[in-house]
Amino acid sequence: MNWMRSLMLPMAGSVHAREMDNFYIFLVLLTTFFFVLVAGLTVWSVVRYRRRPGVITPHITDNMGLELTWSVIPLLILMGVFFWGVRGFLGATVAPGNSLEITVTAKQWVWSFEYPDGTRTVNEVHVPVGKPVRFVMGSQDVLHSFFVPTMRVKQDVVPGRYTDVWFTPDVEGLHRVACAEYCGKGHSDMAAKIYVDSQEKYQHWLEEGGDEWKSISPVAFGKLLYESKGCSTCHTVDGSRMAGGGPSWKGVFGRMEMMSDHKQYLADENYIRESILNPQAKIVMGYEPIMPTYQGLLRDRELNALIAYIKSLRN
Amino acid sequence: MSHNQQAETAAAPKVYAATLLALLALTAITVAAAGIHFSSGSVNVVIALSIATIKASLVALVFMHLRHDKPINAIVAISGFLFLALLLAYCVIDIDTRRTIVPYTAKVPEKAAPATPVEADTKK
Amino acid sequence: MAAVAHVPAQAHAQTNYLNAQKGVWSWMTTVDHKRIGIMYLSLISTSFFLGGIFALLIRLSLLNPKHMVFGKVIFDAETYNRIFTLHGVVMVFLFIIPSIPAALGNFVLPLMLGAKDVAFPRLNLLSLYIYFVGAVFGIAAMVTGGVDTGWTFYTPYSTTTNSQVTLMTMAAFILGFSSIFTGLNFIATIHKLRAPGMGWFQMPLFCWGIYATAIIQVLATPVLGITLVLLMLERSFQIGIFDPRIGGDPVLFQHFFWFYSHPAVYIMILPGMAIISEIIPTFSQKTIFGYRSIAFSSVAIALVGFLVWGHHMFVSGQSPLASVIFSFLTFLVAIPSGIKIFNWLATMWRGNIKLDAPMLYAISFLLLFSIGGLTGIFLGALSVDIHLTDTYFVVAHFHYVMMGGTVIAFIAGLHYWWPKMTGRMYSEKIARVACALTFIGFNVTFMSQFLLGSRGMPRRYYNYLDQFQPLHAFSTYGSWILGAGLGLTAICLLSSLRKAPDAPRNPWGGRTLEWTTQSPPIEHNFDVDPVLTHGPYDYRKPLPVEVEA
Amino acid sequence: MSTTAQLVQGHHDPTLQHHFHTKEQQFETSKLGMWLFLATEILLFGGLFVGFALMQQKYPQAFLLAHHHLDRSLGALNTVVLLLSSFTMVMAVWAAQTSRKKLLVWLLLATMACAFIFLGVKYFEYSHKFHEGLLPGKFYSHKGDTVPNQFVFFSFYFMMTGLHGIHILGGIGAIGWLVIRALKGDFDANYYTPVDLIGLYWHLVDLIWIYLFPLLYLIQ
Repeated sequence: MNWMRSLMLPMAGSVHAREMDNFYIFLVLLTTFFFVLVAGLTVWSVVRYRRRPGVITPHITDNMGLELTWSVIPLLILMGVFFWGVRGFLGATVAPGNSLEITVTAKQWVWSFEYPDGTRTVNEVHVPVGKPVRFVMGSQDVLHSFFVPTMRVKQDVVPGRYTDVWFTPDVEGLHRVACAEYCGKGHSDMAAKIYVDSQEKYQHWLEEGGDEWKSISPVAFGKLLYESKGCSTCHTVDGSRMAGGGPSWKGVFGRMEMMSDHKQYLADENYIRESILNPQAKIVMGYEPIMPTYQGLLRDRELNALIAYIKSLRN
Repeated sequence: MSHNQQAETAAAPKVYAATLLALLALTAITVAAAGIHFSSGSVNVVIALSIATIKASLVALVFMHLRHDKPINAIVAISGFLFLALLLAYCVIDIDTRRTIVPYTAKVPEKAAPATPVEADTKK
Repeated sequence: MAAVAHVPAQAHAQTNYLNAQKGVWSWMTTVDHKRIGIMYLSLISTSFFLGGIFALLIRLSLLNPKHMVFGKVIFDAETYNRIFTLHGVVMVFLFIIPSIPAALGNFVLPLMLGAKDVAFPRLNLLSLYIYFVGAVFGIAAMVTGGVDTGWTFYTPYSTTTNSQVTLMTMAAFILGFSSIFTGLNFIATIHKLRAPGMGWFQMPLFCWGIYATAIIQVLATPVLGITLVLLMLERSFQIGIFDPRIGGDPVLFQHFFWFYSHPAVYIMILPGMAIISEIIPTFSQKTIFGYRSIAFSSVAIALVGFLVWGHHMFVSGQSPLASVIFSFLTFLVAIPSGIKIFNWLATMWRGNIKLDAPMLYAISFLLLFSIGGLTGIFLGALSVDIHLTDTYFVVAHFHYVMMGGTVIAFIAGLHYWWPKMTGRMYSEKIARVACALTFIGFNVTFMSQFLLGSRGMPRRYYNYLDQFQPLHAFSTYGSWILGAGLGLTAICLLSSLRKAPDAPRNPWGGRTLEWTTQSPPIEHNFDVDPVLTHGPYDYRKPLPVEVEA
Repeated sequence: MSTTAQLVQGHHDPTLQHHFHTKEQQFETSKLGMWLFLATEILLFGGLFVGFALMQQKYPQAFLLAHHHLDRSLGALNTVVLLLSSFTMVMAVWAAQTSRKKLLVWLLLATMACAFIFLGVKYFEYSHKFHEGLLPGKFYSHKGDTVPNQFVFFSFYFMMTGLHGIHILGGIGAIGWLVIRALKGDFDANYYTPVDLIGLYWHLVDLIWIYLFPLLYLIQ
């Protein structure tokens, strides 16, 4: 059945995912059987009993035994399916006590994560392989849904309360988080990456915050951050204006910007740094004050890289 | 109109008047009961709603003629209440059995939170 | 079926309900259920066309992840969100809920019961006008900027977005009353206006299906009405029930909403099943198998259908206990649908089957609805639903039920009763080609979406990962075939109106009462009030020759 | 069906519509239609009741404190007024059934009078709430609350009594129409369906108040 699995389902990243896959494949076979049964009987009847003139059909009104059979057998099968489903569901609902707990905050249209030690990330989270992880989730605005296809888990994130979801990843590498509850314009871009790392790599990441910045130029690193930190959901880099978003980064550096309080400022390094860390301080005329603060979410080298990237977009 | 109903029609005003008196008396009892403080507030709610239901049944059976009417009309009315009970019951089942997740102690990043100095590389 | 003493031969210059009175005014003030049915038919067909255009635009936009058509980006995300919302709202509230009951039901139900009209003819006309007013509100919401919440109006997005949510919920609220009055009218009609001799179990199964539908319309729609009022008030006055920022509970909205909208799924599918229960015996020339279990299963579906709404909410943050209960009940409601399918198969067995267009559509229904129903098992099973919900799998599933089920059944019924309604026979050849195109196009469009969903493509997405592109493109090509099939169906039916009336009273050899009156029927339906002597699907004797004429 | 034997052809009774066979069938059909409509009314109000119950469960303290702003004796007075009006209405139906045409008019007028008294008291209560800023949702401006979320109670208070009040207004209109027709002498033992149906509607409005009164005014 492996060909079926790889045709129909994404890679399975946990024991729970593989268990669900077995159930899923079972359901595919079960429903295929019934569909072939219904379709086969239909086609056979149509072919076998095509209209012949003058035939008077038998007057068969009912057959209690037959009708009970095709009520009770499906009922028994469905009860089996129900219990199988409940078993998997309960397993997916209650997280073990020794889980690594990561707080998730959903906001239009970024995921931010916070580790027990205070490390914060945006749209990117690293977890160690083989250890249960529990995400405790809250939303700052509307409904979102935390969907990790490779782990076969999904849970709505509801403003005003906390919900949670957990899994034990056992496949290292990149896994993706998608938002599965419609949340507005940026819904389909509200994606995060889960890196399942080996224990050593995970520890290293916790301490160093990753290595990619070492091997590439600040501008390239800034471009990477632009895509991974949620900047691209509101700012373009080609000069066009995103509806409901913020100013494009193209050509902004070194320009005099008119603010909503009718003062002008030069967009230099300090201005950009302030706009990222305290976005409500100065609002460019014609835009809404909707940007969330990145205070505490970016390391200084990341800020520097972003500024370098914005600089590179000068006209 | 059958003979039975005609005989009933003649006696109707007396039945209606008696029902009115009963309804007024029950209203007085509700108000009085609301003044008494029982050990638990829910006792008051149960009493108030039970009396209201008795009153409503009187109105439905006598004033709305359900006593003598075709059963289908009563079935229609009752199913209205039944499906309402269903909506309430399921909402209560859900809300009362939602797991309370211990809120994580860390603060959710607020919009425009007061600036806290951040180390160049957050290490703990 | 009916003991009609003498049936006069069909004359071409006869008066009928269409030509008995003339002029626009006579239509606008008519209380004739047949004319009201025809007016509903034209309004909902227009809505279907509009919703279909939105659907084609959605598919076109998803042809590739960059939304490029001829080198240009056709929609931005906000426009795309409005288009899929309007597709949903138009299809659900303006088309599919009124489609079979209000259009075909209005026309056929009294004829089948042997009645002169529905119980409350003026209320019937009123509900048509209410529908019209609701539609005007809906169109007003569309032209003043549209709505971007999805047709489900989930809070708190719907209470905070600045699109035309209030106007659109107002439209849905008004349309709800139209639906309530239609349902109320039909229940009273079925209870009190059956022809002499027609007991509950001599009633055609279409009437049972409409009856079950009407129960839901009457008992569920008011809750939607008050929910939408609460939503509007929450938006404009912040009353504090759904919006968490002021202490409300957004999941409560989902309970209120699905209390209506899940039973509404049965408002959509039950009349479809009811049509199939008419067509299969007629074209098999054989009595229906298991009349009572089909009749009771309709009512059972209607009632148990009220108990399962929480299966839309397994990952919404409702309690796990509630999810388990709802999952259990969901499997129970699957049983009556299964019973119907097997009963239809048993009806065809040893029948005398003719594959005219209505029967071809009925068989399409049987296959497509089976797929829709069987994939529902995946979604009812809790652990699998967690993975599949809010993905394209759900989109595919409900399109198989709603479109492969209800819409196909609606088209089947339209072909079946078209000669009765218009007095014209359409081209059988074109109808068959259209049916084949629709069937193929439908499967190409939506089969691919099952795969997209199970592989993890969430619904309501403007952008998607490149890996999903081939399947999306496949689905889009399918939508063009489907569009062509439906277009051809429209051409086939409408072009038949241009020729002279040629439909006999009973072109298919049906045994229910509507086939005993002329095509199209006279103003008061029957020359002589029919009196029933036996059940609705008795094919033991050949049809009297003069009726067949 | 009970009407099988009673196929009346070519009838002349102007109150019998063409698609019914008998008067009895027509009357029963109308009545069933009215009851179905009443069931939808129960569910329409019911949605508010369920919402009220759930929010009360969520904020019991706020609801308890908030309801002290309501005047219990005015609520009780209005209950009595509505019960009286129900009595005069059912007597009006009886008067129609027994062809007492003058009495019918007076009883209908008495019902209307009760309805106006009810609305008068309601107006008095409402203006008191407006004065104190006890208003629904964002208009709530009452000062000195010790428990938050009291505005939710008033949201429901105004929605429920408001919807009920709209139904009273509708009832007044309908009864007014009955008065006009009764003055023309349209109703007697042979034909009184409208009186009966509007009577049912009026009793339902009363019935809903029977629940509203303890829930809103008498919470403990």
